[in-house]
Amino acid sequence: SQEQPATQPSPGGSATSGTTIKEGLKIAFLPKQVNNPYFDTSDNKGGKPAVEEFKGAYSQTGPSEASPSAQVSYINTLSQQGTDVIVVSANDKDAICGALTEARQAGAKVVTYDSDTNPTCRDLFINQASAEGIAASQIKLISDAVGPDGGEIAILSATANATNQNAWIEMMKTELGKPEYAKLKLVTTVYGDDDDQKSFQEAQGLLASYPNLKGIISPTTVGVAAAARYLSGSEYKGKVQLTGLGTPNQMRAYVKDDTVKSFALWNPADLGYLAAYAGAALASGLITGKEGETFTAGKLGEYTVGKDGTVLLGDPFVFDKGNIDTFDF
Amino acid sequence: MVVLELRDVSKAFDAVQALRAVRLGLRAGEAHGLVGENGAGKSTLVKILAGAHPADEGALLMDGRALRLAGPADARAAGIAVIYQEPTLFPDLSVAENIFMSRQPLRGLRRIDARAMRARTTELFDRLGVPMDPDRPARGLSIADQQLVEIAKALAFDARVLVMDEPTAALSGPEVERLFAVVRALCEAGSAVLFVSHRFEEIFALCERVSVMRDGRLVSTDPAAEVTVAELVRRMVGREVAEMYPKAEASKGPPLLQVRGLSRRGAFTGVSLTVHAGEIVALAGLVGAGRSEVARAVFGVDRHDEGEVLVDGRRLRNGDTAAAIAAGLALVPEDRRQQGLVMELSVARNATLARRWSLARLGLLTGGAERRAARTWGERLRVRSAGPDEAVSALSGGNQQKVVLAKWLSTEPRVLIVDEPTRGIDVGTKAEVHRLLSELAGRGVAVLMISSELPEVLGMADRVLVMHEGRLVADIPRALAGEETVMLAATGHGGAG
Amino acid sequence: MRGVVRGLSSWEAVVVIALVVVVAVGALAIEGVASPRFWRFVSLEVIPIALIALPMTLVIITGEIDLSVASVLGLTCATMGQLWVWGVTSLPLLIAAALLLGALLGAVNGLFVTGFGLPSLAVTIGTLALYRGLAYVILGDRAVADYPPEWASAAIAPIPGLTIPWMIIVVAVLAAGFGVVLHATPIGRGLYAMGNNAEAARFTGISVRRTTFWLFVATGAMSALAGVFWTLRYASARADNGNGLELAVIAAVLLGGVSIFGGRGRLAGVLAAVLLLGTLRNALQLADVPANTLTIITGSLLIVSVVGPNVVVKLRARKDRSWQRGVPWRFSPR
Amino acid sequence: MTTTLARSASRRLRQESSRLFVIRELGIVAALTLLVVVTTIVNPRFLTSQGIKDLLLGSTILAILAVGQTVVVITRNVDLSAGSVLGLSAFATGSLFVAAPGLPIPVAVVAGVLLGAACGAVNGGLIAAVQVPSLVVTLGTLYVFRGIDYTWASGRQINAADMPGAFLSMGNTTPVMTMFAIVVLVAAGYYLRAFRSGRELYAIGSHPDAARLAGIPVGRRVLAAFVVSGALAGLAGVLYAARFGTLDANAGTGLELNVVAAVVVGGVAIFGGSGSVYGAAIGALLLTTIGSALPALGVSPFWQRASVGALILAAIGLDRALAVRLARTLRSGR
Ligand SMILES: Nc1ncnc2c1ncn2[C@@H]1O[C@H](COP(=O)(O)OP(=O)(O)OP(=O)(O)O)[C@@H](O)[C@H]1O
Ligand SMILES: Nc1ncnc2c1ncn2[C@@H]1O[C@H](COP(=O)(O)OP(=O)(O)OP(=O)(O)O)[C@@H](O)[C@H]1O
Ligand SMILES: [Mg+2]
Ligand SMILES: [Mg+2]
Repeated sequence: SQEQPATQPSPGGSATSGTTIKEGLKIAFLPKQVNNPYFDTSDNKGGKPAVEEFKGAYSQTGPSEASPSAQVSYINTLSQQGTDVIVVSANDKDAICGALTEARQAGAKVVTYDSDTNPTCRDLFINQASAEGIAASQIKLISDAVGPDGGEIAILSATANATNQNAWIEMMKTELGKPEYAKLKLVTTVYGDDDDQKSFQEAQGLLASYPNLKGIISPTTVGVAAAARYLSGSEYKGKVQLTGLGTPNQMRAYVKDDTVKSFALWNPADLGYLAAYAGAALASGLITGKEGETFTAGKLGEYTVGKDGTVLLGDPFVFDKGNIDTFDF
Repeated sequence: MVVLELRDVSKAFDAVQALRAVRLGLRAGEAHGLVGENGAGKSTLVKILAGAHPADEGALLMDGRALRLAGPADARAAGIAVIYQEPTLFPDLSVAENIFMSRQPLRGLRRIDARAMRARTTELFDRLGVPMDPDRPARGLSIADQQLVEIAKALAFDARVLVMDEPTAALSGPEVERLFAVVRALCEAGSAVLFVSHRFEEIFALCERVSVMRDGRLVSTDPAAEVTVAELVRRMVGREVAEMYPKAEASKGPPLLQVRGLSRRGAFTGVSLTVHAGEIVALAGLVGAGRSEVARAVFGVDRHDEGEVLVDGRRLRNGDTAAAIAAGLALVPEDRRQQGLVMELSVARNATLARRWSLARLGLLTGGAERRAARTWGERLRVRSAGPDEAVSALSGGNQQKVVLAKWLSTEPRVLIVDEPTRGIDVGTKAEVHRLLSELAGRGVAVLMISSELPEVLGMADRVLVMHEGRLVADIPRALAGEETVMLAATGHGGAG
Repeated sequence: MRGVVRGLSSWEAVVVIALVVVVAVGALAIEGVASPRFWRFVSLEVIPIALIALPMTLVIITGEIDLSVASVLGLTCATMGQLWVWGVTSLPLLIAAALLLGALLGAVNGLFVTGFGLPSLAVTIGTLALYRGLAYVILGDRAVADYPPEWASAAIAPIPGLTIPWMIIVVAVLAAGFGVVLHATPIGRGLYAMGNNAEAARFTGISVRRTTFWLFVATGAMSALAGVFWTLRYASARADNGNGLELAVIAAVLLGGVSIFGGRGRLAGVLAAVLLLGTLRNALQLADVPANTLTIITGSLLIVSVVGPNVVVKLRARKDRSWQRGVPWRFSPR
Repeated sequence: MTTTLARSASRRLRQESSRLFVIRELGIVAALTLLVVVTTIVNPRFLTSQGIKDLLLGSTILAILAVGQTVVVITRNVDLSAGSVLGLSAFATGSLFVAAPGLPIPVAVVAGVLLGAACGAVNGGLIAAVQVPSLVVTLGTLYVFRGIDYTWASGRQINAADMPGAFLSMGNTTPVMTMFAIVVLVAAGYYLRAFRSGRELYAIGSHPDAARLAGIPVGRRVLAAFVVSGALAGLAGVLYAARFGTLDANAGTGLELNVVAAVVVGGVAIFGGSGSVYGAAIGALLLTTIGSALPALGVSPFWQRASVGALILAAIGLDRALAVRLARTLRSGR
């Protein structure tokens, strides 16, 4: 739009209820950090095709370091540019709220994906998998890997402040409370800061400090890859089990050399794809983000808005030796 | 025959024309003296010979062949050794390495032969007759010791041409004697020597020929035998210089500076002295006797371990320079580059730094006020500079010294301590400084003068205190003070306690 | 003549001109730069950097450096958060506590540097890690964000009738204060003297240690103030607040023409540089320049800021005086 | 008489200073041993063959970087771009293998080293030719090189699967990796001690202007120092790729501060002129050991960063204490 974005609400802004997605919507993806393969997949391999399908204008922008303040600056820019939909993965639940609110006042629709903000600051959250779902699958995978005798397990997380990570870890703790996991004992949680080297050293530290460690859960793509690499090069290979959330390309080598029996992940591309459609639906006034509303997300089919504006992508997918070669992301 | 020759060499620094068409020839086996006012261009000439400055015009000839000096390395390669006016040592490296840097003796595979290096260093200092630990880092050497290392450095490679820019400025009698002995030996061996100094007795003691510089021109060159000091001075300054040491008898007032049993570990012990208003007290002694250290401690730059300092009866806080200044104390330090001046700042800033508080109006300080204050004193001391905004680093050594004097005299101190006040200062200014000192004394200022120049000491002082290895060994009234009495005390033999 | 040379080679002038050019070109070429909102966002972004850059300028002019500022900011945020959790709900009290803490942290830096005579670069690399670490000790993985929303809106509230946040006025006043102290008082003269030759400064009755110590205290306090603003603006206290901000600040100070070796530089240049960096970044973001390119541009600007002046000087000076250019680091006190 | 006094003094001094040298290096070694012993007592598995292997592997890269940094710091300069150079070279190595899977490992190593050297040449060239402060230039290139890295990688990631197994296993076998570090260390150490150009680096750092007057080709030497530092960072990048297998544009971000910390902790004077690569290497080993000892000691992850900071301060404090003792002995006579 050529007119002052500050003053003029953008086309999608006014929620005139239609039946089809408007053309030419400006949809911008704002990941936690550019240069991150995970978001490269979700945005450029998922969001972009989606936006092209409904003839919108796709763009991906964002800071090169994953900090809330940097993200705020980009939100401001996007809202000035009169973007119709901002699809953002929050570096901080609250820190970017102010900026998002200003952006929405300026007429933008805000969809969060991968990592949510306060429900009050966005229209929709596309949840890659419910915390329950992830926690359940992670615990199940490690329990199967460790075997019936159970034993000590530890968690290798991302940054200490990562909203989603902490939510999942809480859920895993409740999950462990179930009788069938009585033999599993969570001894500690350490943080690899989503930094490869740090995660690597933390994994190393875990094994040094917990002689009886039987398994590690690393619900972050960086962490699980680092841990796998450490295990596969160490004497603990095969003795200490590992699972987590990882991408097939990163984990292929370690699944094949039996360092890792199985791990889980949703398809990031689908996540981006769904987020794009949800945003478009909002901007076209097809939905407003109220619970119970439904919309169609291209090839993924029909989705329903859950409570406090959450849309669930589905349960995480489990990769193992059998199926891993059929994936490439 | 002429080894090294300058043909119509000119050099300008922006506005300042430092050298104007200088012609000079240095002969093998001959020591050539070079004198001139501060800022006459001596050091510039030296630096051109050293390859540190390129000449704007003119040519250098070695053995009649043109000599290109792209940098100091070329000069060294051509066999020119230089002692700069200001010591240039590497504080972190050992004395030995300082002397042999990038000329270290080598063994197989071009590796450094440390043992040989150490041996040759010890040998050099034995030649100079001073003890020095080859392995000691240069950091912490007194100016004098630094100067000695510089000399050793120049002697280390038997140069065809040895250029010395005021090498003796920091040295006292005995060291100078030994230096000269060594230089004469070099001349015997056929080297050519250029010797820059402000001390005529040294010039005449060492040199066969003397050249005089003035305003960047080389005005004359004569055999030393055929000129008199008076004549040289006239050519340098362009006028007759008044009475050299005009210390007027001043009425002795109440004691202004009292030092009682002052001690500082490793430097001096039990120093007690009193300086009265209107009195000039000289603090004599061999280099390294601890005089500067005493001055520093009195002024509060160093903390003292024992004793006390009183100005006008009031006790000074240990190690509090600001308090000392407030009490009316001023110290003109011995090392102008490191201690006296902030090289990168302008003449005005430097000259007013010590009294910036009194110059401020309502706590605000303007450049205008600084310039005005600086000008008055600059003119009084005849500082030669492009103006108050010129950086002091651009001034000649002597002119820098004048700025330091201006800086402290402008605070109108009641007690003035001057450490080597005329080091590297030309006769004209020297007389001016001496007149200033006695004038101050006349106005009731108490002056404590540290000096390594006996004539100065004897000429100026009402009393001469002598230090030897960190102790006050003698207190000699003017009447009894003479070359022998002072030297004897200074070398630690008797002397009236 | 010399005056002319100095004038032409004065880097502050270049930075100011660059700023003007960027603004002008931006306003013409990039949609939105002209809009008031743009300047609101720019000012919100530069406020913390400016706050820290003020004392940092003085510190660097005296030949020292403080790399721990961002960690001080982080630790301040963490402490405010924890206090809030413990039920300290009075904003003035929180701010007072924050500033006090900042001064204290600065004092620790100052003590190590002046008391034990350690190089500030080394010391503040240590406290950079230490203070950030303490922030994690305090908050761990928690983020304290349940402050009253009106605090945030108060912090970023615009000047009535404008879009510019009122905090800019605070910054301006503080800047004026620092500027006068640095350029028009005996203290300022002392700072330049210290930066060029600490020993000569001591011989002139400037108590180098005390001055340095208080400079570090001031830096700590100002970093804390920036921390307060940070906490309020983002309404979120986290251990990693402001991570890496120290490089941004130092980059601005150096780009402003302050010599990293001390003794040279003016506050005006630094402020201009802070604005220049902020404006450029936001304008280029509006022009959809990717973050990676922005990184490269920031770096290049920094290099230009030191190469530029020297080239200018070199072009002017027909005579070679390089041999006597100032010694890079002044003798460290050992 | 003066003579005899001074002579005895000097003899005292010589013994004193040599003893101090020993202590100086020993101080760090002591700290290291203490840490290892305590940790092992608390947690015996810390020193299992696996534990030792982890320590050595972990410290190799930092040690190599520290050696390069030392060569630069000795000349009174600093290279803050080391981390970015490492990142660039690591990603380059990875891409090389992706492009030419069959590539022999030595070729990859050489390529990485050359790339690093090129980056070093850029730093050194600017610093030597235009005579600008290295801290500013390398802070600039820190951004620039990283930015180039980002742009090149543009979100791509290179995984273990993309690199030959032999290469990866090289990165995880102690003898090979440690061999790299030791060869680099000994070579650099001997060169700095026993060759003229090596000593000239110390001279330059000790008093640049004097070095110029002494006819030392300051520019060329500094340039060389930066090329060396760059090349070693390049080598470190290759080893990083081999060890960590997963490569994106963020490899080695923020590493520069660790490296400088290691150098400082290792007793290398940040103002140039003194210090040894051995000290720096031990410093690197110490920092890495801290890094893996703290988890092994069961120190809460939130306390680790703080502990690192505290230990850095302690280390430079100790070093300072020894330096003071040396100075005192020096003040007594020639
Ligand atoms: N680097 C420089 N930049 C600018 N001007 C300079 C520089 N060096 C010297 N000058 C000027 O050149 C003139 C000659 O200086 P020089 O140092 O040669 O005098 P000098 O004869 O050595 O005096 P002194 O006896 O005090 O050492 C002086 O006016 C001085 O200000
Ligand atoms: N900066 C310094 N650091 C360490 N020791 C020093 C220093 N300056 C002087 N010394 C030592 O302290 C003693 C006294 O030196 P000082 O310079 O005070 O003697 P001085 O009588 O003033 O000689 P000078 O004629 O050089 O002023 C000497 O042994 C000297 O080596
Ligand atoms: Mg001279
Ligand atoms: Mg002295």
